[in-house]
Amino acid sequence: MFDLMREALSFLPQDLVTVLVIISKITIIATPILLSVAYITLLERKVIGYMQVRIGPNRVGPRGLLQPIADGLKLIMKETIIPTKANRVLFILAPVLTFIPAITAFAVVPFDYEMYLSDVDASLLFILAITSMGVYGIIIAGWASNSKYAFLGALRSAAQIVSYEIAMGFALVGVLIAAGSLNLIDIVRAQEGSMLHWYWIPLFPLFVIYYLSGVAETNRAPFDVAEGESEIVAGFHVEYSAMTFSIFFLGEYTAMILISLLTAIMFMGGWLSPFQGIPMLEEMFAFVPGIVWLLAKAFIFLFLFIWFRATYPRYRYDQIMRLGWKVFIPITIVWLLVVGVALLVDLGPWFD
Amino acid sequence: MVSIEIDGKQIKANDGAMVIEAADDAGISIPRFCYHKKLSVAANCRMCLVHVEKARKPLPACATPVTEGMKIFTRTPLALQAQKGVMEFLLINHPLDCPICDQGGECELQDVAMGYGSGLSRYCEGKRVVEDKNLGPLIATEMTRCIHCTRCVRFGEEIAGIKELGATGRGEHMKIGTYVEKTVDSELSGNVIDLCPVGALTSKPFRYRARAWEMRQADSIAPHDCVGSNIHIHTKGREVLRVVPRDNEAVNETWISDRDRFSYEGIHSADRVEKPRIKESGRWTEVSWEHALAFVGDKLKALPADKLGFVAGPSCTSEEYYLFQKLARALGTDNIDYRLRQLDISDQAQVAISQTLGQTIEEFEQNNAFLLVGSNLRKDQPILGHRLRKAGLRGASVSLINSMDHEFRFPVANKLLGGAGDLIRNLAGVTKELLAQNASYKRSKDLSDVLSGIEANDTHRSIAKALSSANKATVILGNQANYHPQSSTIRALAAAICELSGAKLSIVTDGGNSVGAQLMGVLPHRGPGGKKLSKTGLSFNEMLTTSIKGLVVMGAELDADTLTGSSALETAKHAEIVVSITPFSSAAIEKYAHVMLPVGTFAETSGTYINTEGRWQSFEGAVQPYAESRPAWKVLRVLGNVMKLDGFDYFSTEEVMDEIKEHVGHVELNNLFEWEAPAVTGLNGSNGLEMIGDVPIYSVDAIVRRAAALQGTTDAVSSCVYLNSNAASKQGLMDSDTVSVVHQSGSISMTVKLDNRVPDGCIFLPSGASTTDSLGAPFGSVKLDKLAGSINDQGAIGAANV
Amino acid sequence: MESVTRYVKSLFLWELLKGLGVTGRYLFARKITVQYPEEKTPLSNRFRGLHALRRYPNGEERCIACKLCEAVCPALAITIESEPRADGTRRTTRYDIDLFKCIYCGFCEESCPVDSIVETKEFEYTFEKRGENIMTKEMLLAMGDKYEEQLAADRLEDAPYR
Amino acid sequence: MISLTHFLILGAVLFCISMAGIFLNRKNVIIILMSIELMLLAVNLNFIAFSHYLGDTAGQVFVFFILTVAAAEAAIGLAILVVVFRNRRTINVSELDSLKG
Amino acid sequence: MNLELAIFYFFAAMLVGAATLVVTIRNPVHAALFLVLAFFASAGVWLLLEAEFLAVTLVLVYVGAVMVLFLFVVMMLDINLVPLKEGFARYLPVGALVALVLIVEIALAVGPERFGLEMYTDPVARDADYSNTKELGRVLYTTYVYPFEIAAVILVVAIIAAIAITLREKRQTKYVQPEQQVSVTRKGRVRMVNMPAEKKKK
Repeated sequence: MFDLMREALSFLPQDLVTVLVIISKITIIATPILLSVAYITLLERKVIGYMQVRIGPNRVGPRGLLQPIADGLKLIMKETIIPTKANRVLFILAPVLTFIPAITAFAVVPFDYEMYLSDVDASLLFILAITSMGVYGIIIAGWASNSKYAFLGALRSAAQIVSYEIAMGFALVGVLIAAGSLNLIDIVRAQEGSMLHWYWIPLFPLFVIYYLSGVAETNRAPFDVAEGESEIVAGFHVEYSAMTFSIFFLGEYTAMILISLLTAIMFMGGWLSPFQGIPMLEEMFAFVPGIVWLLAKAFIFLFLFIWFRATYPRYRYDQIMRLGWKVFIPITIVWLLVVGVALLVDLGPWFD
Repeated sequence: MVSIEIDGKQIKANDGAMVIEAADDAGISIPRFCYHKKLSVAANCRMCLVHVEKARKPLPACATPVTEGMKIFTRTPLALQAQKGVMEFLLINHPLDCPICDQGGECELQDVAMGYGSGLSRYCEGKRVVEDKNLGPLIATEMTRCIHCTRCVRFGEEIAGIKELGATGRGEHMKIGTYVEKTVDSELSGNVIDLCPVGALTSKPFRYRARAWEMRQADSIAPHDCVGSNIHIHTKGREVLRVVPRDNEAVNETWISDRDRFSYEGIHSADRVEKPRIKESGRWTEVSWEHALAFVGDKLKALPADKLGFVAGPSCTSEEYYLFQKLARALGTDNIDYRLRQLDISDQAQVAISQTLGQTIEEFEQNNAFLLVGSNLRKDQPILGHRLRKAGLRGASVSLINSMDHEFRFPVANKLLGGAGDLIRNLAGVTKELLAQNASYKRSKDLSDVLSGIEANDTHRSIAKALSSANKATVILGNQANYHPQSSTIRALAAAICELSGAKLSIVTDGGNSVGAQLMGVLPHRGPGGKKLSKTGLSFNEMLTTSIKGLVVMGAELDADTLTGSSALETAKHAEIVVSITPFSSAAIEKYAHVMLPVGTFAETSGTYINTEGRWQSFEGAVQPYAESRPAWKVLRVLGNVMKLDGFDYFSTEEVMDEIKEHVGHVELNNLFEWEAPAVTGLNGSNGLEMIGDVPIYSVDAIVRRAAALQGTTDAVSSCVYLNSNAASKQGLMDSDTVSVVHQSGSISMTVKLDNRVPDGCIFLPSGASTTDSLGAPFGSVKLDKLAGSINDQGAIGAANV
Repeated sequence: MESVTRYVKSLFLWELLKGLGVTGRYLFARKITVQYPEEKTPLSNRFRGLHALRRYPNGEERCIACKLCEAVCPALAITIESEPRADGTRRTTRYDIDLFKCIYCGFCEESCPVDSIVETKEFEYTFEKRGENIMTKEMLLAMGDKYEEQLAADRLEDAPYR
Repeated sequence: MISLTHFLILGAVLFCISMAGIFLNRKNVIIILMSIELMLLAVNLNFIAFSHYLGDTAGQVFVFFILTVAAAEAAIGLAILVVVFRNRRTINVSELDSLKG
Repeated sequence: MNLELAIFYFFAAMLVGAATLVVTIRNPVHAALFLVLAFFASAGVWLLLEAEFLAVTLVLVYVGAVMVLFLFVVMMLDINLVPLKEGFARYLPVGALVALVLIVEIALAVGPERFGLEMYTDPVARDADYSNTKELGRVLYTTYVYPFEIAAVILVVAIIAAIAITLREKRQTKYVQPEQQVSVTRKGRVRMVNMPAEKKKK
């Protein structure tokens, strides 16, 4: 497809064509993400509604299907209120800073064997670095709003994100030890074989910790003290409205998608079919493109995000910090040793 | 004293006391309906049944005298069962219309039923229905609710003295009512509203206005007569809704007069002034207080002090009087007076600092002999009238020297009637008789000269005997005596009688605070506390004849609150500025005044009244002053500030009172004075008709005149010419004829009414109404001319009832 | 043994999984939401909605200005002024209910000796201007006239239990 | 083509700016700390540039160590700063004249 | 001018501009944010020098952690900014002079005559499967393993020191141990005792 495009545009300078191709690839990745963000909000409301024995939004469009569009329209049409004493530039900049890292990380996410924007050698590191940028949006938002609640929320959120980044990084170190590569594509390849070859079995504690740290990183329930409405109203985005608010929203949900995808890639075999290695079924499902498997796996994790929110009450802030520092980090360190030993003894079927 | 035991509590009770009295004293409550401490025992409701040891049946506590060692139980099953049974019987015929009953919420039947009744009635037959009676404009009836306690009947017999209400029929068919279609006219009639334990008798003006629980209660003092009855004012929001008596054994016991009870209606009359007004070229405009006070201040300051006059009515508070005279004297004038209805004040230098009852009201009741001079005590001071009646019923000898045959509801020993001249002649006769008996009297020479032409008759002798033989006697000078054109003579003679007989001299004055006015120095010749002044200013009557340029009138309407209405108006007309400090406006005020400063009535201000026995009674305002009116003392205080006069920085009436106490606190009241030998002359009057004037009970002041319900009673005398049938036939007049009344200063046409209380040769013309003010002072000879076009000439309508 | 089970349970987040199980089960439970404007739940005949003043069948207003409702009202929402009417009966000249103050406790209805002030089943109302929150006597009587049939039926139905 | 000189000049300019920054903000400890970070960055730039052009990874290893030590320095510097502020309510260098803790 | 040079100039300009603002801007929060930008720009420059691992590490460590710490401190401390900015104009000439002298000195030292294009040939192009990370890792864990360990020790010491310095003496909050909290059972809290009923004393 992109080769066709290159040929068609061959009259243009080579560099320009490269840029154009990259831009079109970005569009192809970004557009579905943004759209799915809209519908994840609907999904979330519906699922939480169902879990609370109610129906959820059902007024706009058939079964409420147009609800996200209505919400989006509303948010676009509303006035963006900038508090008088706020720092205008940073106030506007903050939501952008939350959204951009989340979407930038998709640059290195592989969707299938040959389906990715760029094949960076240290893509795992890249993702870690880029996602760590998301905290700036929150800190700046809290500071620029010039509001006590926003500031408190920002501080909570920043401390939480920085803490959980460590546990998350350690969990990824486990993956990179197991796969022997920082490249996401190589990591998926290293899990080939069957469902039993996926890393969720040998790295089970790291898998759980990575996912939970991801939940904490995205400030989702039950780790959403940053916006704990019962204490600090809405946390760092109290003062935000309309478009600026919706970009925060976009950032949060994009980060959710990213975490789900990465979990699927690193621990659940990415685009690999779950029926790989099972004689009959493997052939039966061979026609299914890898991206479908990846998205299906990611969807499960996305659903878990929502499920958690519907189930658990919010952690107290000190409990969150305790969980991160005193539970997750020690466990990951211990398991890194376990993985190292397993690697030394060539424990099959994963490390042989 | 006997010792008894009630519910296990040892109690000492007076001999002959009833069980219920002993229980009340001990604070043990026994339910009752018919029993009332001021009324006789009827024992017909049976609610107070109690269990007495060794008695086989429960006994009524109100009719069982205590005996030594008696043991009474109010809470035994027997007593409770009896009470419950009585309650059920009482409720058999009582309608369950509490929701529409005005008594609801303050009903004794409700309370007792809650406390002692059962929740269930076994009675399921039809209830009795009784027709309502029309008892006049004051009392509303709902006779179906009556439980036949007969308190109202006994009140009429025992307190009011008129058996207006009574029970007819027996048992189921017993009904309370007037025997014939009659209204209840006693001046104390309103008390049956309080007495009635149920909602059978309720207040008509208050009807359906509010519930007991909605109203706030404020303690106050009634301002309409010199007794100073203690009252509760009940208010809701900024509105006075009713007035009820406040118990004070020393003053009004548990009663108040209808005038005190229903005058509150006047407070909310349509005549109330909302904002200060100024008349500019004949048109009234409402202005701000600042503007009005500055205007008044400038005008008064610009006038020479001797051209200023300050006039107050007799019902202002002491604080107002004090500030009023302080203002006048700060402006350099002593032209200040409150005696708007007194024609003869020639003895003002000699009379006592303050004219009072000369004794307490309770002592007044204890006298054995009374001589009433020119007093319709029952109507003028109803509470004193009640005390007098109590004395009269007890056997005291009461003699009257009156101009009209006022009715007293007890046996009167001696009665002398006649016009103004006859009054003095009769008084002189009594004096002469007493003088004859007491030759050693130190001033007998002064008197015998004056009384040389007087002959004492049998009645005089009888009165003199009663006075001198009684160990406690009182000579009472009433309103008519005070208004009399030769009242100084009356005062001198009365003082002489008192000195001769050892009786006390009582001068009952009009208005609520005459005593206060005198003590505060609202007089041209005396300052606060009776302080002698170096220079005597002009009295009110003198002001009328001098050209006064600036007149300040407080709490009075010059047309109706004076006896010489027309000349007062004439004087006011020639003044450059007339300031009226008044709650109300009227056609007359609009005509004579230039500035109206709206002030609060007695319910809207705090202050102090000093009653006729010299009792200082302070009270707080019950409601906010109407609209933008202000309490008068504040107006005077700010007026003082506006004129930059010293010593007007008060924050409350208490502060004013503290200052008053400094000046007045030491004064001892004593009515007797060093009288000058009176001139008993000019007694023969004219050959023709003589005019008698008096202020009727419901015309005494501006508030009462505006109280609608009171004006609908029979006591609210309409402006007619009253004369007895004898005199009428002599003049060739019949009832309802229209005549022209020709008097000193003018003539008016009026309807004739026959009234046999008016003595021969006299006509009675009520004062205090704007219709009669053009005639001048209501004394002296008068001429009646029958006018054509009288109703009787046309023969259309028969005689109106008298 | 027990501590071992507890340790294992906490290691595998047993309680948390149980929680997920609960919500997961409810995901498939039958939903009980009522589609409000289209569907309505049945209202009790004791429902306490907007107020009304009732009349007798002959058209005479029931209210006799006894002011019991005013006295019993815990929110002081009722203001009554009364006067004798021309025919001498006790009537209100003003009967205001401030719906901002009213807490719909139904005490007024309970205290009314003549079943005059009642609460209808009307609960869908709005105010757009200041002052609309005050229900005057006319409005209350109009409400009563409008819903009289329903009100009478409700009272009749509830009568045995009063 | 980018030469080594480009990078060296860039590093030099960066170093001078941070040097000037320390002079300009001599009262504000925080900005001084930041200037030091910038200085280290300039040094690192040179290291990497030389490493690249000489084809020797040793330069990058050094950068790695510098990063590590700089992070430690920042952490301790800020910790001290916080404690100083907590005790003295100021971070003005000219006011930090007490030797007593 | 090719793309690479353009990118270099872009990042270089960004770096210099951001650095200048860091030292001149009034608000320390803004200064910290511009420092972040400077780190970003230098990471870009480092990428041009094919030091991918270090570039990403720079972002990860400095942008993701150290600067957050800076921001935290700047925001949390209730600093009165006015006195801190005093004398900025006074120091400006000195600072500029020092910077100028320094730059002249450096220019004399590292001029193109010594470090020019001619002196250094272009670095050899790497193989397609060359991994900067792998290479760096190899060197670190072999030749420089002792310095690496020492660096790690320094970091640990720094962490402990930072915590020790800022730790307040007393803990006022009454902290609940969640694991103890959740393991509470009825048995541990309630003791059932069997007692005879008390007889009322006469």
